[in-house]
Amino acid sequence: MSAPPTSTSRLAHPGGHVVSPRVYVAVFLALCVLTVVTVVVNGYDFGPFNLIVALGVAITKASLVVLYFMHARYSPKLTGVVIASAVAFFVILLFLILTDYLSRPWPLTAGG
Amino acid sequence: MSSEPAALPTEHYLSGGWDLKSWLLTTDHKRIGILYLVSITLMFALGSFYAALVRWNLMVPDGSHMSADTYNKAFTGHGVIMVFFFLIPSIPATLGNFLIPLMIGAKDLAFPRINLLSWYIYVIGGALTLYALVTGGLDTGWTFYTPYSTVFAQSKVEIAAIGIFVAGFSSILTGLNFIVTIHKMRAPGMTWFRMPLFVWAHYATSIIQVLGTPVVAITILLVALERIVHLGFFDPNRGGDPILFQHLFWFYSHPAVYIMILPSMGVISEIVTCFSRKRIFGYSFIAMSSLAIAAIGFLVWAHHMFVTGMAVYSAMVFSALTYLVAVPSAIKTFNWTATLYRASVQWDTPMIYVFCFIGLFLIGGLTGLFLGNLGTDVHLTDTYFVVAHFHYIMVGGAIMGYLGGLHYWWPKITGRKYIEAWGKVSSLLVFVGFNLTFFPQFVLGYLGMPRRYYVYPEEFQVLNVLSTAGATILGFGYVFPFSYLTHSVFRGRPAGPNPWEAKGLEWTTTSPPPTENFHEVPIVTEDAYDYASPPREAERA
Amino acid sequence: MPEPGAHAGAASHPELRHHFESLDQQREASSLGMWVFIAQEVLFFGGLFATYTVYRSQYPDAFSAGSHHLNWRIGFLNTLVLIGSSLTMAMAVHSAAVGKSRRIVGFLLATVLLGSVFLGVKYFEYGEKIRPCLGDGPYTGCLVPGERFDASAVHLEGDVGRRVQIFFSLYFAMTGLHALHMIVGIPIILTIAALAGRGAYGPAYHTPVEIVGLYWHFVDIIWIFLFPLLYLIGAH
Amino acid sequence: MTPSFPLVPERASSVAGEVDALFLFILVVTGIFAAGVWIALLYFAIRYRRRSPEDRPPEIHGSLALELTWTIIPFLLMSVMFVWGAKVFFHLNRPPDDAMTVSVVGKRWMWKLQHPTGQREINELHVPRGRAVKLVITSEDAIHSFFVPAFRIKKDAVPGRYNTAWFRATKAGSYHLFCSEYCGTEHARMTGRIVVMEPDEYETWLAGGPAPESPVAAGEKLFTELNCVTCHRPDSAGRGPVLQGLFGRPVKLASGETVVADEAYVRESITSPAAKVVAGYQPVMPTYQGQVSEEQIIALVAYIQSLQIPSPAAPAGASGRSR
Repeated sequence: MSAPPTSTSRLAHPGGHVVSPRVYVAVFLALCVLTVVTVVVNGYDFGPFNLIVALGVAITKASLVVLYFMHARYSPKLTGVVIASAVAFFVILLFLILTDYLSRPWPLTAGG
Repeated sequence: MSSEPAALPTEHYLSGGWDLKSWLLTTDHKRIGILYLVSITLMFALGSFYAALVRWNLMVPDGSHMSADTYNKAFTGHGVIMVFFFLIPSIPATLGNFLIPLMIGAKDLAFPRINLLSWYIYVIGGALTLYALVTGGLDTGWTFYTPYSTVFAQSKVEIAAIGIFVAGFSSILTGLNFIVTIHKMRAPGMTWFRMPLFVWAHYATSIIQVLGTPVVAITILLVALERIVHLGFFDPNRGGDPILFQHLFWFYSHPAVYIMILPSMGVISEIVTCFSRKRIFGYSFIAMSSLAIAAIGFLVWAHHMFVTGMAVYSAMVFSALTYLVAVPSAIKTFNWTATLYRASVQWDTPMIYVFCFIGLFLIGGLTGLFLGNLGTDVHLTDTYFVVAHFHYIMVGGAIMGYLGGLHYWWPKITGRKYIEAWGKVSSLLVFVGFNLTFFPQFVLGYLGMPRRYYVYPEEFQVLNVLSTAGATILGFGYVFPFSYLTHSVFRGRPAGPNPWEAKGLEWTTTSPPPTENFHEVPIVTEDAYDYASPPREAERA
Repeated sequence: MPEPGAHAGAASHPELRHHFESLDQQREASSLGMWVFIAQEVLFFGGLFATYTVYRSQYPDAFSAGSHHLNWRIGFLNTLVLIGSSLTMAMAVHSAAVGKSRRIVGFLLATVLLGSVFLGVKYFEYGEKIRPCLGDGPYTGCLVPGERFDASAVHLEGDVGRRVQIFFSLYFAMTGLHALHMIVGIPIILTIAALAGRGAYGPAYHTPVEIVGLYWHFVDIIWIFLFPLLYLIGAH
Repeated sequence: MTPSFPLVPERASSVAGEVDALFLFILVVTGIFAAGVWIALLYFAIRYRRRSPEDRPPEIHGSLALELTWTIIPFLLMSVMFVWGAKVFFHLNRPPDDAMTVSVVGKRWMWKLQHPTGQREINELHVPRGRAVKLVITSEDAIHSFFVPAFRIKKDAVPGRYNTAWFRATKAGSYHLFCSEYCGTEHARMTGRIVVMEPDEYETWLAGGPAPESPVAAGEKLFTELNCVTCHRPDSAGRGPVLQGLFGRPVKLASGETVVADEAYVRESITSPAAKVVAGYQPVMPTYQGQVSEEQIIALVAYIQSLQIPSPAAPAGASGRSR
């Protein structure tokens, strides 16, 4: 865990890591390409994998934004812990709800 | 105690003035703690008023004391106010706010202005909800179950829902502030495993507040949207599933129970060591069990839904996980008890509340095993057994801890002592009244009396009358502390910095503490609860 | 502006608040605070995403039909616009870190401009769906859930048609909350741009620029998920 | 005056004993634990009370062995509780095959019940002792919950869904029926009673009322009125699938999945035919959502269930006398 703040001495830039603008532009271009990919891929039918492919591309894009635009790659470990716990608790929410819906003996029915 | 201090210190956080501006624009965590204390006390009074209505009506089986509608609005008002506006902010926003910076040797919370903002948000949320309760009432129960709340309820659901949505952000921001403060503001030498267990408990609580509250916020917002602009999320007529609402609601609202009880457990850990004058038994187990409760607490929510027709296998997963969360709570209870072994136990008011807490929380926790159990829950769920169970946790646990903590740190907060004898009498009243109120409800529930009934079969009357009698005693038990604590603010004798000869940084500064908490930045060199070494002379002064 | 009771030492920066020991501590605290806030946002949108997942798993046909009624080209365009605004935001933070005040302002204003373009497009997208629902009817093509919802507009009848309402409810709730986050963000960015114009930020201290940057990127990420989940269900 | 009240609810179903045994087990185990902690707490608090202000108790940091003991023992005991509970829960959720089916519809604020032979009752249900009764529960409006304390059963009535519960009454008498899920103003008055009768008395009771129309017969009438038969012909020449012998069998869908044709499936096929189209057929059936009431759907389902023996010649109502 982090040391008490007063004993922290930062060797890097005082205001945090400085990333070259070239990296930003490269990430931007990658994001644009991936957006095109997600649209193009949608033109093909992979059956149940459609969603997985779409989400895979979206997760890749989100990771690029988090790591580079949001500097997570250059941030203290604690930042990673915060991101990981947020994602983990969302996965818990989703997964445990789905244990109900996917193991129900019958589908939801509309009626009234 | 040793020598009697003659007067309060000349300069402290309250000496700057009492004018309105000094309160409404303050960013001092201690003053904000007081603001919360006043607000939640008002809310508690209102919630108790609704409880009194409920108990009054249930004295007779035929509902002749009030109409069904009035009763439904009374129990809903009681639930909404007590859960969202009293229990959830109770310890964190008052004692936590006041003490966390003091305990870790910081000058303030990391974001003082956000701290003030969260109080204002709380007030706005509270005002909206009160407006709904006063101008038309709310009759959905605090759980807002769909489709009743979205389609059928004719009461002020929208405004109340928005009020609770708003108040949620107060809780989120408080949790956020605590997390950052505990990570980044600790004094030199205050390592993680030197932190008081009160701070650990609040760290765990904050995690739940930050990660759980937003889910209930969005869920309540969806209910409001469904009513106001007719979007459909849980409407069976459009293929929506009302059970999904329950999943989303309990994802937060079960962990919310731990938001209420964890801080109380932190308080107990502090008091039990001080009045045993002994290091706590199994420090790291208590600290880690707080985190375990916070984490596992998120995995158990559907034990509120075993009879909804959810999938059997899913129910089994949730039941198993529910049993898992009982383990860390058990660990804590055993460790507190073991701390008393060969201790030097002082029977002061805060310690009596600790005995109450352990005894009652034990009943609350153990009856949870009946409800987490798939076989017995079917019969017991939605009956008075559940009502008794969660009141043992929330009143017997959370409020006992809150009262204990309030008495323990009262000399620190106000600089003055209350009258000890009064404290003892009222703690006894609370204990007796509480048990008389809620123990009969276990029997009622087992016999099959459902919750939220304003009329009931006659054979349940005896137990209901007993319960109402207990509630009356409990009510008096609550009025007492209010009066003698208020009295002590004006007439109490000065307490001195450390009246209990306790350990912990908050006791090394003056009572009341100065605005910047410490005149010099403290440097921590010892573990928490190092009661083996006698207090330094300076601290006894 | 230091808070009351501040007793800043001689060496301290004017932006150092009284309860912090150093600018670094203050910056780390702010940054951690923003990340924790983002964690909270993840779960806030998480409730909606969970709702979405449950219903999509139950009603794939209704979701596909609803999605076909959204214009993916507009969504695609808006995605690029928003990614662009993230780039300009990242550049604004970079400019602050290397001490180019004027460029901070420029990049922040560019971010606001792109954000406004996004919202403008959204406005027309919403209008297209809401307009048929106004007035006295017959509400042909109305895609706002409720009594006026026109299931025939999505070429479906009966239950599947009515279930499309759940898709559109989620569409409005998710994109609406996303847009609301942008609407909240824009004035904050403008305020910071104004402060940057007065030279408030430099290499030593530019925490507010970083913080608002984190927020803006997060809003971008939400859209990165919303685009395929809402606009691209089933081959077009 | 010595007021008397029971401490244990009446036990009137076959599962009540099972539930109570489990309840007692948990009660004893938790009771022992609670008593242990209370006694230790009080004993320590009195035995080690502070005798002088200068008291300095010895340092005790903790004990790993103790921590492990009081982690593992509760864990094992709770595992037993969980497994036992899961077993009872399974039992509660598995109606026996020979059960008679009673349909239950919750409506604010009443219970509408119907016997397999067609008798309708409101807020009252007569059942024979010793016979398993399966309840198919749904709601017309908000969520309700069907709760019979003496039987130890409870199940929510959720709009748009069928939930099932079952019981086998063991003692003649009259027992409370409660709605235990809050459903609005008169929630507390949404109560009734279950009357358990000796089997022969039940037969008499059944015979007593005006000759009712059984759900199967009502369903058959509807089936004709709604012209279902034009597509769902007993021979395979119709536009829709053959229904004879369908119920309870797996059905292959156009999507490639296979589902069992149970109540929920048949119901869904009536209210939203396009959702699960049988392989080899076109989605041409219109929805009957809104055209048929909840009770009519139940009747239609009962009728389709009665079409068990596929015999193209016999008129379909012939096997409908099952009870």
